[in-house]
Amino acid sequence: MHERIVGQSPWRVDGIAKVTGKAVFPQDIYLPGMVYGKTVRSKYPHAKITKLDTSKAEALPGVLKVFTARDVPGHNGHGVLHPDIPVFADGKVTSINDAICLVVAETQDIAEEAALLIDVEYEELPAVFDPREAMKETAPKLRENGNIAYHLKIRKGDVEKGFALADVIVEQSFKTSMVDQAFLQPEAGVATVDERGHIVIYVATQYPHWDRTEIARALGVSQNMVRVVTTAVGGAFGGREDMTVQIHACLAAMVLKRPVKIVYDRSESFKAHSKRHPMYMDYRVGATRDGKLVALEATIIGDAGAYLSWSPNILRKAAVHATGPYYIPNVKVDSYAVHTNNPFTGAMRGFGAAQPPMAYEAIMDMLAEKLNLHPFTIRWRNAFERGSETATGQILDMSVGLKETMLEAARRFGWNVEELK
Amino acid sequence: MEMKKLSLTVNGKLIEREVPTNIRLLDFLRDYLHLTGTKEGCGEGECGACTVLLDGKPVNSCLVMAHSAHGREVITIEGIGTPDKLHPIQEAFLEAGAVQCGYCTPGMVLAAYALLKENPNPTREEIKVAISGNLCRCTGYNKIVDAVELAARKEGK
Amino acid sequence: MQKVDYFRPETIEEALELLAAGREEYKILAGGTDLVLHLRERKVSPKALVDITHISALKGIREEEGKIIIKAATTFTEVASSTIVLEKIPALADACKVVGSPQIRNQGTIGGNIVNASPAADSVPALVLFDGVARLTSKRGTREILLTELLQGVGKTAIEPDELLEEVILTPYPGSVSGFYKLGRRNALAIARISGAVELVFAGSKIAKARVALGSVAPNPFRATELEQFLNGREFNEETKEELIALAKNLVADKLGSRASAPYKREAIAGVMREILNRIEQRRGR
Amino acid sequence: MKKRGIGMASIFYGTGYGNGFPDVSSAVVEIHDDGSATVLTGAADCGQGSNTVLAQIAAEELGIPIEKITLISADTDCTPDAGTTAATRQTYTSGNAVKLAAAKAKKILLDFAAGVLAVNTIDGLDIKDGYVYVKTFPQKRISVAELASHARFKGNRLIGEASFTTHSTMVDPETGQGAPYYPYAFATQIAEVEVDTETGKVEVIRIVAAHDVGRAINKIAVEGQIQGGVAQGVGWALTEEVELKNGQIQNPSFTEYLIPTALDVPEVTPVIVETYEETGPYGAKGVGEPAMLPTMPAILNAIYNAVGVRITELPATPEKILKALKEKEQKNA
Repeated sequence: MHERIVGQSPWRVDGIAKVTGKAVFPQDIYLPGMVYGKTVRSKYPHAKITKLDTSKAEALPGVLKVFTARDVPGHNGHGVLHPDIPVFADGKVTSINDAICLVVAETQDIAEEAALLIDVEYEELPAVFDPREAMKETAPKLRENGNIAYHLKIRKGDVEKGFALADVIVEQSFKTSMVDQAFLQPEAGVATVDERGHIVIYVATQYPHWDRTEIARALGVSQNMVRVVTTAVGGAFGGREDMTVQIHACLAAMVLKRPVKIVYDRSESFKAHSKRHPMYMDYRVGATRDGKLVALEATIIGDAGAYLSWSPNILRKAAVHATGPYYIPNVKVDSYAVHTNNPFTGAMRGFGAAQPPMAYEAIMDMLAEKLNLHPFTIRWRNAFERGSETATGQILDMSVGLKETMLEAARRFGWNVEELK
Repeated sequence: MEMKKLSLTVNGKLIEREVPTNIRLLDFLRDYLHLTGTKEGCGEGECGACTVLLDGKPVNSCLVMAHSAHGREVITIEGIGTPDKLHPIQEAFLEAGAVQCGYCTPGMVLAAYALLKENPNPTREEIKVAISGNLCRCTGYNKIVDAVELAARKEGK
Repeated sequence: MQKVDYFRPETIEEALELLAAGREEYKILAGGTDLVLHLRERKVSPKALVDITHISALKGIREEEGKIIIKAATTFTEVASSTIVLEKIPALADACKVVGSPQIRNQGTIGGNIVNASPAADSVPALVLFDGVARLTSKRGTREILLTELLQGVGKTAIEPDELLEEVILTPYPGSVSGFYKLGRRNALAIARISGAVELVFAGSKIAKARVALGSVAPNPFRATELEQFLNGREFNEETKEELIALAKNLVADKLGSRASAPYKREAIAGVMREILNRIEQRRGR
Repeated sequence: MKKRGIGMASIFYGTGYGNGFPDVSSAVVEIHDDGSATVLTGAADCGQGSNTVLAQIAAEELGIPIEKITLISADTDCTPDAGTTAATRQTYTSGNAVKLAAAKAKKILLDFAAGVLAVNTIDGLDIKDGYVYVKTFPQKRISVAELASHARFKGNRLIGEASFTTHSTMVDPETGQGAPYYPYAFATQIAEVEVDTETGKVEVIRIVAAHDVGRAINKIAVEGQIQGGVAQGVGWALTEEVELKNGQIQNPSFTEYLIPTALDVPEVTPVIVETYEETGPYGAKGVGEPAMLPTMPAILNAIYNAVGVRITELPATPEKILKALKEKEQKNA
């Protein structure tokens, strides 16, 4: 290559700041007159709020205001696809982590003290925690049109004819766990009103421009009045796509005309951001004696939790990637995103394409064992190449380096790839 | 609020302040001295982002009461090197690609600094033990270990 | 953080004065690796903290007439690197080396590990192994009590609010070889799922004397006297090892009964015992 | 007893938002009259390194050193929308946008240079090491700084703006047919593990991770992404799980939610496979998400290879492994 800097490894442009501790994360910002916000969250996964009394907290010296749903001037909700996550719960909670209110006080200690004085009473509602249960007619309905938020079908060829051609068939169920992005820097933001009267927030986010849209919508102001400045971001992995502190801090700063800082502790961080979808995956795959895949049937059910976030896109991605990087002529996949009263799930590194490998890569090994083939061999014989057609009928007209990755990895383990092909 | 006089050395400078009795060393460094290179990642001594050297030894400043550091010597990341004059460990972190989001980096650098002071020629395994109290979610640690090895070589020269 | 006052005595006498005055309302602060966290979480709400880390008389390790005396505010790092400990009671060094992380080991103290009375306290099985005795001091006087009696359940001890744990006194068998191993869910920053410590005195190929202690299988670490009795006088060979492991499995099963962790721990103890015996074998060869 | 096993896993990963959704990044590049330049992009650098990679792309396109580039990112008052830092899309989508914007700014400079150097078309011109020169007659050259300053005083503004859209086609909801993502990335990882049959504990001994990234814009950064992804895969496979009870998280802390420490992540050998994606900036695709995908299944396959039990519910805890071993023993007996 004739390039000079592309392909090299110069020091990170933000590197010197980061190794010397100078890089600014939102929690590192201290503004004159700054006050502190503390969120109070639900105690129940599904309940009516029958009483919300903030008077004791507001009476505590040093408390400036307690913000609740009544204080949201614009749309009381946010979300990457559909704004169904309440800024503050309005009479009802759908998940245990729903924000009830935000206490703003002169110091973090006072805000925390006051948060303990918020008096909330609930009337519990029936809840459902397993997406397979939630799909049943008898399950408590979390949405008017049922709990199934999304269903995608993939239909290619004829799976029954495909299985009839198979010499071996493997059938197996799998379940992935709910996991957390666990980035090192807990959520934090500092909002202030600048000299122009514009609302400015310094925050670690994955998408400042969408945050601006959602902040403006919730605050009922025009987008040019909102400025989102991305500080150094302490890891994200999908966990900073849905917003956390942004609207709360901006609302408080707009009303109080003071800089407002919100910093989550680790426990609140776990509660506030999305999780990876646990998926139930039932697979059936057939292959011929020479290791060629002929049919795949899969049902994938993802737990969307209480709010939509990216669930349709994630279960779509799961379906599209359900076959693995292998050519299979006959495919039938049903993929569902289902609401429950669990914490909401959303983006995390891999975004729905991360769960199916647990199933399809186990099955490749299971088929190989039955056929007395090496794991490399069965993969090699079915691997996508340039020009291959995927289960959705897409022709891979781009660079397809799958086989090279197989060869390179296998060689480093000392496998005799020429024999194994 | 109960206040007490706290006197300690931070990055070689004697500091004397009246501060509340209920704050942690981490809070003192960040909120009072604005030495914000010391990060809070978990507040329970599990992640090491708040690592500082207390009398030369790495500790989690989120688990040390500020007044416990009275009369002692504290070194934070700001005391290791500056953008104009990087410490060889800091240079090595940049050269080896040991930095991604950077939130664990100050703690990692301090853990490495303490290790190399005691053991200028550590094995990879010894490096891993020395940074085992510092969680990193971005790098998978491999390049951090590379960086500490590189720093040992640089300093050894 | 909630409000709390703070005292920093520099002598044991000053500390005892404070404890006598504060009674239940004052709490001793040593390494702080648990207490500072509990304060933040409002699990405890003392009026004041009595920080004992500035009392130099509470630090250090010494050997006296075959006994090893460890002062309460000695850190895990100091214990793990002490020549006396490494040579005479390596099981304790093994244990202190795997506490939490380097940072926690630099902060946390032996005394703190005892008084927290956690079932999973890393150093306690090794302290119990060597017949650890705690020396408690108050303005009322001084008393000595076996650790196995001092520990009275999860988070419970026989220490009075005005008492200060001054030191722990260990009595290893002369010429013994010992080892400790902890099984955690990960290789650092791990809470012991199950742990054990064994001390053996060899007479030729035979085991002359044995002590065994286990952690994380009961409310507090304890001495497994059944296993000790079995080992006394046996040949130190594969057969003995396998029989010991089988007995240990039964013991763990008995202790845990129908607890959720029982099916796992009663099997996993095998790997733990095997690792300890391997360590002893390696040390014996030296 | 400790038993070793090896497991392999391959994956593909469709990068970008996909499904016909507007997957757009925009960027602005301005060349200053001393030959330095400013790049404006909405892309947030979450630690993966987009600020560095995008600066490298601008530097390459403009033929100036990276030190002469100031990259301003992710400030809504002054940077154009570049979409989410997600979907393994910033190197590809924003990389293309920056490259196009830089090319536009550069074209204005070259158009001006064509006049100054008296050449009849800019096709024969290029920029290297801070000089505009005639490719076939390199003695004929002029410094970018001199040229830019000249151009500025003649009223030229060396500003380029561009948007790039990653193409994809919606799938049919009834049949799933369509071309939902572009481009796809590919990877294979092989893991070696050691399983203690008495404690059920799994040590990951080593992992080789080969990734088709199209082209590595920044080699060390790509390796870092791969190694970091593997570490997250190790955690997912073995220890990580958000435990729920009636919708409540039981372990919201780093004490109980166990991510791998330096002593839990093995030595990871990253292997960069370069296939030069024609539609990517300098041939680049992405690597962020694919990096973690093969790790978990490779480890599970390695566990099976070591001890003959298949874990079908994550994570593969020592408890589950011992239980499966017991069941296997009873079945065989």
